Amino acid sequence: MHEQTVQIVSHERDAESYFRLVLRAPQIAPLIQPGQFAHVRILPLKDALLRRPFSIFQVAGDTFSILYKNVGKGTQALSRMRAGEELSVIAPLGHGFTVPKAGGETPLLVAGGYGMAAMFLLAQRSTQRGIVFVGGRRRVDILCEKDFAAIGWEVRVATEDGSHGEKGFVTIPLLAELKRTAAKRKLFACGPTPMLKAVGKIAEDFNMPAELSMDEHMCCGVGTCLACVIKVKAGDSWEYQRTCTEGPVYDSRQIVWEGTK
Amino acid sequence: MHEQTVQIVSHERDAESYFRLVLRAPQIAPLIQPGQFAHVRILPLKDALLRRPFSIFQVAGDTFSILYKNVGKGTQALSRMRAGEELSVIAPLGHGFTVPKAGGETPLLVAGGYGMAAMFLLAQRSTQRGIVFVGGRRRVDILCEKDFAAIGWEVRVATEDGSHGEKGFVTIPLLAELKRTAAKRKLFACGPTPMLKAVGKIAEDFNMPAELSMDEHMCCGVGTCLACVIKVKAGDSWEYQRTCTEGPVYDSRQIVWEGTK
Amino acid sequence: MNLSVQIGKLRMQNPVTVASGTFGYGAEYARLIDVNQLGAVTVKGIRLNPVPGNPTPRTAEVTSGMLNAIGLQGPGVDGFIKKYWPFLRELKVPTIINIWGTTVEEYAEVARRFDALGGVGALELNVSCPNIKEGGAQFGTDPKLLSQVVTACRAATTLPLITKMSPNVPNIAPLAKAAEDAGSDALAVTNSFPAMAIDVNTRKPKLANITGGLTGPAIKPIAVKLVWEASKAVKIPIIGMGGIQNADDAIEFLMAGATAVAVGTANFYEPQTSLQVIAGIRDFMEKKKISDVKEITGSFLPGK
Amino acid sequence: MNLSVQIGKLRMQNPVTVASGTFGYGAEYARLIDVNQLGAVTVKGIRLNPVPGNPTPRTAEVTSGMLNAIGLQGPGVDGFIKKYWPFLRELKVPTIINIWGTTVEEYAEVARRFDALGGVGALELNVSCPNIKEGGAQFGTDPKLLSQVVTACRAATTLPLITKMSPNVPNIAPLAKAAEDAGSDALAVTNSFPAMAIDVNTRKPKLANITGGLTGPAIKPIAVKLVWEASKAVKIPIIGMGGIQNADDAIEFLMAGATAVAVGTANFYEPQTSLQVIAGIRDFMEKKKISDVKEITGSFLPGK
Ligand SMILES: Cc1cc2nc3c(=O)[nH]c(=O)nc-3n(C[C@H](O)[C@H](O)[C@H](O)COP(=O)(O)OP(=O)(O)OC[C@H]3O[C@@H](n4cnc5c(N)ncnc54)[C@H](O)[C@@H]3O)c2cc1C
Ligand SMILES: Cc1cc2nc3c(=O)[nH]c(=O)nc-3n(C[C@H](O)[C@H](O)[C@H](O)COP(=O)(O)OP(=O)(O)OC[C@H]3O[C@@H](n4cnc5c(N)ncnc54)[C@H](O)[C@@H]3O)c2cc1C
Ligand SMILES: Cc1cc2nc3c(=O)[nH]c(=O)nc-3n(C[C@H](O)[C@H](O)[C@H](O)COP(=O)(O)O)c2cc1C
Ligand SMILES: Cc1cc2nc3c(=O)[nH]c(=O)nc-3n(C[C@H](O)[C@H](O)[C@H](O)COP(=O)(O)O)c2cc1C
Ligand code: FES
Ligand code: FES
Repeated sequence: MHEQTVQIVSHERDAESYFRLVLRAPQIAPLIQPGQFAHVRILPLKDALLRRPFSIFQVAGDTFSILYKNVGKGTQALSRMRAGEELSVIAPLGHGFTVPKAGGETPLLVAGGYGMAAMFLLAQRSTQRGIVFVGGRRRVDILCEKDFAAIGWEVRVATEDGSHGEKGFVTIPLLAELKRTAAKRKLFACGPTPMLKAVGKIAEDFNMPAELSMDEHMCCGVGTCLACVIKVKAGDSWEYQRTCTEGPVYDSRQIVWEGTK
Repeated sequence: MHEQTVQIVSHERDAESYFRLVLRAPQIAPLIQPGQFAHVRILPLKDALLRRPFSIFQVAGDTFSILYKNVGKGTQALSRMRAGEELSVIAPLGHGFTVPKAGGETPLLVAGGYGMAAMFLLAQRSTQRGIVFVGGRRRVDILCEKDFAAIGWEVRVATEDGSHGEKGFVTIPLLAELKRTAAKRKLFACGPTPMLKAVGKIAEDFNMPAELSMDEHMCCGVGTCLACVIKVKAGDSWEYQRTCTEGPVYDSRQIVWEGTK
Repeated sequence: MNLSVQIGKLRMQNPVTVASGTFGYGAEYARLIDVNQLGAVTVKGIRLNPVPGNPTPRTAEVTSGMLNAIGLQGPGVDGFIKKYWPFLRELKVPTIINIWGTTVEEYAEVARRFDALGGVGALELNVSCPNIKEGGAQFGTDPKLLSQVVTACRAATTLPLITKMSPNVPNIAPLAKAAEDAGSDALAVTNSFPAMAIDVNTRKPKLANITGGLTGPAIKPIAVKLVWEASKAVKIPIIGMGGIQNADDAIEFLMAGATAVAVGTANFYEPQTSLQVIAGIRDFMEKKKISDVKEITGSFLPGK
Repeated sequence: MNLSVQIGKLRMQNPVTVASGTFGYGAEYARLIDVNQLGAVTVKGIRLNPVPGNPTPRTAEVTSGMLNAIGLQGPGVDGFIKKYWPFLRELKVPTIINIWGTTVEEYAEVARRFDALGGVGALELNVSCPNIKEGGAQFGTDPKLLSQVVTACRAATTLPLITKMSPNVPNIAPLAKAAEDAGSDALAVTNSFPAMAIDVNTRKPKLANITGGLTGPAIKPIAVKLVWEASKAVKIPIIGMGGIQNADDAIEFLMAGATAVAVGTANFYEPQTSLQVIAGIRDFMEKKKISDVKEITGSFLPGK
């Protein structure tokens, strides 16, 4: 974990309100594990003070990139920044995914919307190929199809409006695949909480392992403020754990869903 | 008086920390009188909310310009803005100078630092030529010499460090000139309060008229908040008047100096 | 779509007024906005006699807000009636007159004078100005004194009475209740927060008065909470204010329990704010299919 | 140049600590900054037993600040000693432990336990947390209750006691005095301000707890004024806090009467802040030729 003032190397629109931002961060890039995130201070924001967390999307040499959606004032201000401008970044943060190894379970990656960003590095670092299931509301919300294809992964798509791939939630193609076989397979998911909950349920139903990257609002990102907690099983009871530190990735069996959005 | 969102037509550094900013403001430009000011909202400032007042420096066609010094967070943010970007402006505001007429008193303009900005339009609109006395700490603080020369006004300079013109305060060349003759002459001054006070004193000593443009911190700029008041004689007593509305220009005999900075 | 609201007998065509002291006496901003589109105009605080106010600097900019210690400069009742009432009387929208005094009797006398004037929309009792030695905040922080002021004014006028509450109390409920019980028709929540700033280079306070009132977006979350707490304590309507910059801010106050809102500090940097807020509330109602603005009042969902 | 200050028996090598609840238990930020350069480390509030804290969302961003309603999640005294004390004990700088309880007896018991532990720098009595039903702000707004808490803790420990004051009182002086008279060695001014925010689209509060504490630059002018008022009321030193982002902010608190300062919310967005503040105070002293930081305390010029 380092705090670094980093320069924007490139900044491109991906599709509609999605952007790809590449940052030069020589101290940070080598340390990154799939599923970890960067906590970004968007300096042009002045009356909004907090950092914003983004999954680390890709790593290349001394750079890393994020893939983000413009959803509010922080991402809006970020989207106006240009190559050469600076951000402050604390990264890599959090406890990421267990990288699948050749010969182990086949990874099935499930992503919704910007959740896709957390998946690419996992697929890339995995020595065992698998399938990526990706869902979104419309065609534009389906990200990175080409990127996954380029590293030899199969991609299955579902959109809520049916404009691309199957019509409906991403769990539809996933369930279809699992009905074929769930044996020696493992789920990895990142996306909105209802999707994660659905994936957790599927893992339970098929009695298969799943790692979920949880999306809670964060404040410090490093474990001091206790803002980002979720309920995690502890013996017969539960305890609050910090998704920024103990998470964001959890074994789905650990999670107490009651009380999540 | 209008509120208008205006575009920056050009923005150039004048000398060191001084900048010239030209704004296209077709509704406002035709209304401007010398000594009036524009109340500017610098939109990139987000946690600093108030407008900043600047004298109107020049008027040309549907544009007007200001000449400002980078002294704090507002002017700093302003100095980073580029042509094409927008500001919100309320102008023209305040009660300006009485424009000298041919055959009337000879105008002697006295300016300190950015106070020079308020003087150019006065000189330009005056049908009676006169002399401009300009003071500053160093050579770079002496603004607009060429602009005044271009409209045929004589400029006398004093710098505190002696790097340009006479060494000392601007009142030195002014006093020298008045000792020659003060008859049928009138002073017009804009600059820091101590300078205005000194000019007021000189006017009293020489029993000559003077109009002073007062520099008080402003908030609304239009007379509602009562932030910008100075003590002005009223019968045997005094009253607070709003420099943004009744001022910023006052006959020096009206001003009660006690309590000013 | 109905935007009108009632503050006691006072009908406002929409729930948006301006905060006392941030809109002069109405005429100043009339050159920049159509004042007749407001729900009401609220003017700067008036006491019986003229008040010179504090020395300068009277305002200072702070992070997302400002400090002021104007010291309630004002023309007194007679001066107001002579200089500003002719303009206000002709407006299509009602005028709320903010009044104060240094004694209970003075409050009542000022109320009586404005009652006699005729045509006034409502009186707002400023019992919470942090910038004057006497007659300021102490009336607004002690339920007994507050009750005396409101009772005396109630006896002096049949005009709607709005009591303007002080923000820095551990619990606003007993004070809100005291004002209601003494006959106040509405509450205004909230006045500015006692605060100060020092210029570390000169070591001088940024206000000549040393302390002043903090206003602007910085205080909004505290003000919203005070409105919510007050609205639970009383049945009378509340005019919410504190840092409103746009329609969402205003709607937040309405949802917290306010019946109307006032735009304050924002007038200084963006004189169009109050009209933008009205337009934005209308848009919100259209989008959310709300036919009466009163449905928004208190509509936030405290349960999860 | 002397930057060290005394808070009762506690010597701090410089006047800068961190605010309780914004620095975890010290270890978390130790990976980003050299914690041993601080004047002291102040840890998150601890009561006798473990506390789960509130449901989420627990924080919300607001203009120039944030709201929090963490609900004092914590490991209890034993959990703290087991999990966090081994790290803190080894630091070269002292630890200030922020403690609370729901009864006077619990405060005293927690104080006794930490007294027995040995090696603790000071205890900070949190009598002003707005986010818990019991044991929170009411101890901090009633001089009698405050006096009882401080008296009981005073009897339980010889460690320096710092009483952390509540901000939303009409007058902080009597409370400050009550804490001093009951044996407090210092005051911490101020805790967060009760506040709330509503998401107008969902109509839900932005915090699960509905209300929370406002902190950050937004509150600085109110906090500076509270420090000034408290410093006039008592002789014991004050640790000033509320919105400190840089050295100028910290110096403003010192000039207003604080002997030390704490960096709070700023840690979250800029973990280097506290060290930058220390460096900036040093620069300021050099520039202004001040040889002892204590000369800055209370040095503002209230007269014009
Ligand atoms: C571990 C983690 C990884 C993430 N990875 C990505 C990613 O790769 N790409 C991407 O586009 N987004 C990602 N997000 C979500 C991203 O952090 C939010 O979209 C972003 O903070 C919104 O900021 P804003 O200022 O634009 O929105 P606003 O709504 O204006 O933000 C207001 C506040 O709410 C917080 N907030 C709002 N939405 C979210 C959210 N969904 N999650 C957490 N905090 C939120 C903001 O951080 C801020 O504090 C991730 C979130 C988490 C927790
Ligand atoms: C009628 C009038 C005409 C002016 N004309 C010019 C001009 O032509 N050129 C020019 O460079 N400057 C002019 N000034 C001064 C200019 O307004 C300030 O330099 C500017 O407001 C500083 O803003 P800042 O944010 O950079 O400084 P900061 O110090 O960060 O400002 C903080 C606050 O103090 C106020 N403030 C600071 N200095 C002054 C000042 N000297 N006068 C008034 N308010 C101040 C700001 O408006 C702001 O509210 C004029 C001032 C007045 C009152
Ligand atoms: C410059 C200024 C002057 C004020 N004068 C008065 C006043 O005369 N009477 C009063 O009751 N409130 C006065 N107030 C308080 C406002 O009416 C309002 O309660 C406060 O500003 C909070 O709203 P805001 O944050 O939107 O400004 C004044 C506020 C400011 C900023
Ligand atoms: C997330 C968070 C948690 C806090 N927890 C505590 C606490 O446990 N005990 C306490 O006395 N104060 C607590 N505080 C208050 C701070 O210590 C401090 O008084 C307040 O944040 C003001 O300083 P700031 O504006 O610099 O943050 C907390 C503040 C925040 C933001
Ligand atoms: S975001 Fe602060 S503890 Fe996780
Ligand atoms: S600046 Fe508001 S009255 Fe002059």
